[in-house]
Amino acid sequence: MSELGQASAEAVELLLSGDAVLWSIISVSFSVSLRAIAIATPIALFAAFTLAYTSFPGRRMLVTATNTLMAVPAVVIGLSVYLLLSRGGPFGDLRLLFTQSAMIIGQILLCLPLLIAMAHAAFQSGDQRAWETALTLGATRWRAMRTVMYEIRFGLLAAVIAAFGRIIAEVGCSMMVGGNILYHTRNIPTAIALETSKGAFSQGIALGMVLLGFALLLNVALGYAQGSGEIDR
Amino acid sequence: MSELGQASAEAVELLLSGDAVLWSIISVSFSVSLRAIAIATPIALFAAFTLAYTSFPGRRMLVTATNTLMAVPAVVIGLSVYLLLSRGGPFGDLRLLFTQSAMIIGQILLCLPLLIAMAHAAFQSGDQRAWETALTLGATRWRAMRTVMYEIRFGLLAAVIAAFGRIIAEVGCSMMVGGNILYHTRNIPTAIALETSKGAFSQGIALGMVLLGFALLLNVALGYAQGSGEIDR
Amino acid sequence: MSTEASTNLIEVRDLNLTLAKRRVLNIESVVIRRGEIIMLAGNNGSGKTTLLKIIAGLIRAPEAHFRCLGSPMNGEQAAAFCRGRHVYLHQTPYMFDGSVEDNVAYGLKQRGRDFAQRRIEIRDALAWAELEHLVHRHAHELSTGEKQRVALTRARILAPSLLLLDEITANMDSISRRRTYEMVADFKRAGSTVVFATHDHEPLEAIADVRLELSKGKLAPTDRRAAAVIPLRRDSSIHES
Amino acid sequence: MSTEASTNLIEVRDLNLTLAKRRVLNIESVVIRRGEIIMLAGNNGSGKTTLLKIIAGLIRAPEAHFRCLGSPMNGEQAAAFCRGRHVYLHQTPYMFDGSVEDNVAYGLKQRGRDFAQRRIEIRDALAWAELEHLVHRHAHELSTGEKQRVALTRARILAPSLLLLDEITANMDSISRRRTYEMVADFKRAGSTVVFATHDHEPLEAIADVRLELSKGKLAPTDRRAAAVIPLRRDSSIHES
Amino acid sequence: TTTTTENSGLIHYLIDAFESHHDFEVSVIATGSGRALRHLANGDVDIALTHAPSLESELLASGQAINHQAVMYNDFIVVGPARDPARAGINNGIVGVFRALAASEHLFISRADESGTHLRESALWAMAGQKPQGRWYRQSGQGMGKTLQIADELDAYVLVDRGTWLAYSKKLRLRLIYQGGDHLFNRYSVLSANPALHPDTNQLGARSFTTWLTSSPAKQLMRNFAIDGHQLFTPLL
Ligand SMILES: Nc1ncnc2c1ncn2[C@@H]1O[C@H](COP(=O)(O)OP(=O)(O)OP(=O)(O)O)[C@@H](O)[C@H]1O
Ligand SMILES: Nc1ncnc2c1ncn2[C@@H]1O[C@H](COP(=O)(O)OP(=O)(O)OP(=O)(O)O)[C@@H](O)[C@H]1O
Ligand SMILES: [Mg+2]
Ligand SMILES: [Mg+2]
Repeated sequence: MSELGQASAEAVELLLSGDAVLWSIISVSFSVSLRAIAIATPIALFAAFTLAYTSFPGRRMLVTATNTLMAVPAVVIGLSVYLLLSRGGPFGDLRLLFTQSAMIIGQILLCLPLLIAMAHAAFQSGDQRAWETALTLGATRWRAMRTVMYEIRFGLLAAVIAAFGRIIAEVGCSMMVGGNILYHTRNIPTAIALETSKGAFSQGIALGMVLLGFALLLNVALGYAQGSGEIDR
Repeated sequence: MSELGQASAEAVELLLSGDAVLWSIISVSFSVSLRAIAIATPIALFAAFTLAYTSFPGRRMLVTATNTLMAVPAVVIGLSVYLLLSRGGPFGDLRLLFTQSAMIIGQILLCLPLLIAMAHAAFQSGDQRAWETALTLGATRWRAMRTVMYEIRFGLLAAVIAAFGRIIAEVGCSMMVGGNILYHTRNIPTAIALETSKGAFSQGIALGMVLLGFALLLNVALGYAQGSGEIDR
Repeated sequence: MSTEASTNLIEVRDLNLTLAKRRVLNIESVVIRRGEIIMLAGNNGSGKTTLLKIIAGLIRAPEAHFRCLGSPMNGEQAAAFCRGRHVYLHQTPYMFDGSVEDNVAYGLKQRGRDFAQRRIEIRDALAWAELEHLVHRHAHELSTGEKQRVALTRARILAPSLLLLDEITANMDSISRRRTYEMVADFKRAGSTVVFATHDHEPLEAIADVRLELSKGKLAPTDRRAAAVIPLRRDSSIHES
Repeated sequence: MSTEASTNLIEVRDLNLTLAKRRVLNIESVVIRRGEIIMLAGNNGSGKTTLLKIIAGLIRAPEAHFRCLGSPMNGEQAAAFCRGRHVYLHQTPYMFDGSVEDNVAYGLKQRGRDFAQRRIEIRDALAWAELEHLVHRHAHELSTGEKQRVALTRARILAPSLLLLDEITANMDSISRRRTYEMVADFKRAGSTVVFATHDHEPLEAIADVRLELSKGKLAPTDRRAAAVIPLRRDSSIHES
Repeated sequence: TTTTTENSGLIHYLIDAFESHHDFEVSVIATGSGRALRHLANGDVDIALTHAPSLESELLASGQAINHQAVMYNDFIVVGPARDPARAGINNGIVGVFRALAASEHLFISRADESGTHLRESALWAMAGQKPQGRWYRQSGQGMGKTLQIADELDAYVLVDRGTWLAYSKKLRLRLIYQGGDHLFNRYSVLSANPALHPDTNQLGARSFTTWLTSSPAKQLMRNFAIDGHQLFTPLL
């Protein structure tokens, strides 16, 4: 355990000294995952809204499918993306394999089911009168959708935070399609996996703490934005 | 891709022929994750309820902490549990490392933040009058809590399904503390990781599909239990 | 869409609605004429709310036949036409998460009013409703009656051609009720139309032109009196938002 | 806890309540006597709901002094004592996700009534409220007035010693209103106590013993008339659930 | 490349030297030999450094890889509990060791991941005329380091390459049980992607890296690379 303390101290020292390797790993992590979540969120919100507010044949089946897809292992998504992007695959000519773009694609696929399912739950628990009130006051369906989203923003934000947590911490898919290449596609989780495979557990945990530290910063910022989150209606 | 079709066909054949290895892997997966979720859920529900329905100093900090902890990589949790359970660690004498118990502990820790955060969001979006009505009609606080949970069960179920999806598909922690030992601690995700490391990608995806198939069964069953999930209040 | 000055705002024929396998409405024909005050009476569960929501375009009646401002429409078209044009007030109003001012501003924003103009209109409307002291309050903190009054202000400010009021005086105190009835009369004077569902018959009967009586989803024969009490001023502006 | 036959069910002194930094209640003293019908009047936002919820133990008033059935208590203790003993009916009632029967059964279950007994009591109560036809309906599908009547039945069946009614007739039709006022009178006959917040003064004034008037969180001097209209039958059973 | 060369640090040590003399940038993807060769066959990488002779020859035979060059070697060893409860260490020759292990039914951890090490282990069991199965034969399905740790926790025997052993031995209680002999020889080779199948691979880079790896300066670097004074890899001529 003292070894762990030492590794953490070293990690903090490296952080502060602006160590290029460490900072590149961190920036790959956050730049990839933030871009993935930025692309996935609007898609998921729209899909979840459609599932909750419209009625069409197969709607219920889609909900079940979304719930099921949450159980796809990251590495299977990684494999699938790999097979699609690999030179022999249908999108091999794009030369995306082992790039950040590939990681982003993988992470989008990874977080979509979670985002859709949780956003759907949030829409469902919302008050139908919000939708009706918006429409009757002259909002277009598009505006009314945004109004409803604003009303249930706590639930939606929780979904986005959960999805972000899933992809920022994910290793199987990033490893598979990113390749863990230093300065290019090595992010914190794949770096941790590497340290761990070397038996350098303390370094692994120290990296984990660095990740947590930055996630905390992000959450504190979001927390300020979202208000107290206590029930006081 | 035809290779993938062949691997899937083989997987189905093995399933149907009652292949001992495949069935042991599947049963390890589901028995470990179902037990983990069964233990984690009541704890998380109680914690989420407390966060939503009581006011105490530090409450808001705890919410932020929970949100942050969703970003802990599985392998870091795996490492921490490993260090606790290994011979040199504080709980080494229990000899739990590389057993299913260790996997269960790891998976509980892994899904708790997600469960708490999503359940908290569900409680927040619930109607405060449910709580008041239950109390004024003579329910104890304990019963009133269960009533409120019943009222928001869609949201809670979505949380449980998401958490289950996270741990049934998770590889980093199970690999670390379970050891991927055939017939003992090899579950579907670690088996997929193994196939992948061999370069047997198709077999990996086929196993992923087996996992999905069983997850689908579970979700269809839950879907019947939960009703349509359409807004019709 | 034809906006010719038809005297009928909306006509519905063969209005049969089934919800959760139960026949909720079974109305042969109902007509809302421009400039009338219509009182919608009926016991609990007789279908008042459902009928108002159909006229507001919030519930679809796929099998009914509509005629909006003279144009024939099916259920789908009528819902799209009515939505946002006919303003419906919920029996238990929903307040958007924001201040009272935000709530009152909502509809004006949808109509593209600019900030300065909105501000003035909102202050005036809140002053009328004697809610000025609540302008910066969070709408979720209001008492039930206050919510109802804010919801009325939020709808009234839009000056819709058809206002659908669902027992909105239920939780109001006596002063606010009186003011609400005055507003209804004002609306009529301005050429607008109001349908008012209520259980308090007396005050409304004094100003209503028509009384519709629902009973178990069926409409009793209409009692159409001469629109006498308040003179109809057709010259005043008709807001066709 | 002393349950001596104090004539005062509950007394509150120095009731100052601040919500969201706004002084909502500022009451020197309020007393609820056993067996009385108390009418709680006051304009929108005057604090009726808040006062009722405090007496129901649903909102804590930490700085006030309570005396429940004669025993002095602080805000925390009083809330715990009142909760579940004094039954509060929301102004806009909440229906549990289930049938009308499930909803009415809820309180009885908490009191440990067995299934067969519950069934009979529920049928009787629903028959009284003329809601028998709704017994298997899902409570979320009900109309607003129907919900209010189910909520009243759900509370009434518990025969609480103190019933706190928050404008519950607001959305009821005239028959249901009349029946509700009859029930209040019945309750008094059975020795129970009712506090009734309302904006419909006339019907209640005929049977109320006391009229409390709230204005901006302050209580006007109490108008306590001789409890004359309905004779108080002290011998009848007093339900002290 | 295989994980062993990255985990020990050798590959970066070599690449730094290579990049300082050449105009190429080398990106490293560390993974098992099986997967590394699979990437190569798919044309997703230009060059692979692996230690799985049988897989390598398969790939060469089917034309999915070209330009095979042996680079260096180290050796496998058997490690196990210090008490040596199976009395394996007293045997002469690896065949005797494996027979003793099977006879004692003391816990043995196999990587069972079709890695170079696992393929060698299987070959050794076959030579010993054994078909290992039963509760004593546990399959970890993981990398070398992880498997060593499992063996350590469970007091089990395991076949391990010397490089990993040197990197981990300080933290472990396991002891060296047996070493030496031709059957424990562990060869690392480079292969390049076949430009006929994947014309857009970087053939020039692959060729110059291969040439450099087998050059004498690179060999000197390999000889110099050591952990705690133990040389990990020996270059092949
Ligand atoms: N949670 C809260 N936060 C802040 N202010 C509140 C809160 N709840 C109520 N208030 C304010 O307290 C005052 C009294 O509210 P209350 O609901 O008790 O009024 P009421 O007499 O029941 O009115 P009504 O007749 O409209 O039901 C109102 O001005 C209301 O806006
Ligand atoms: N979504 C629904 N599903 C099933 N039945 C419904 C639904 N909505 C309303 N109903 C039923 O339709 C009938 C008419 O309801 P509606 O709300 O229109 O009545 P109302 O006249 O407005 O009554 P109130 O005076 O109580 O407001 C009621 O019996 C109600 O239970
Ligand atoms: Mg209604
Ligand atoms: Mg009130």
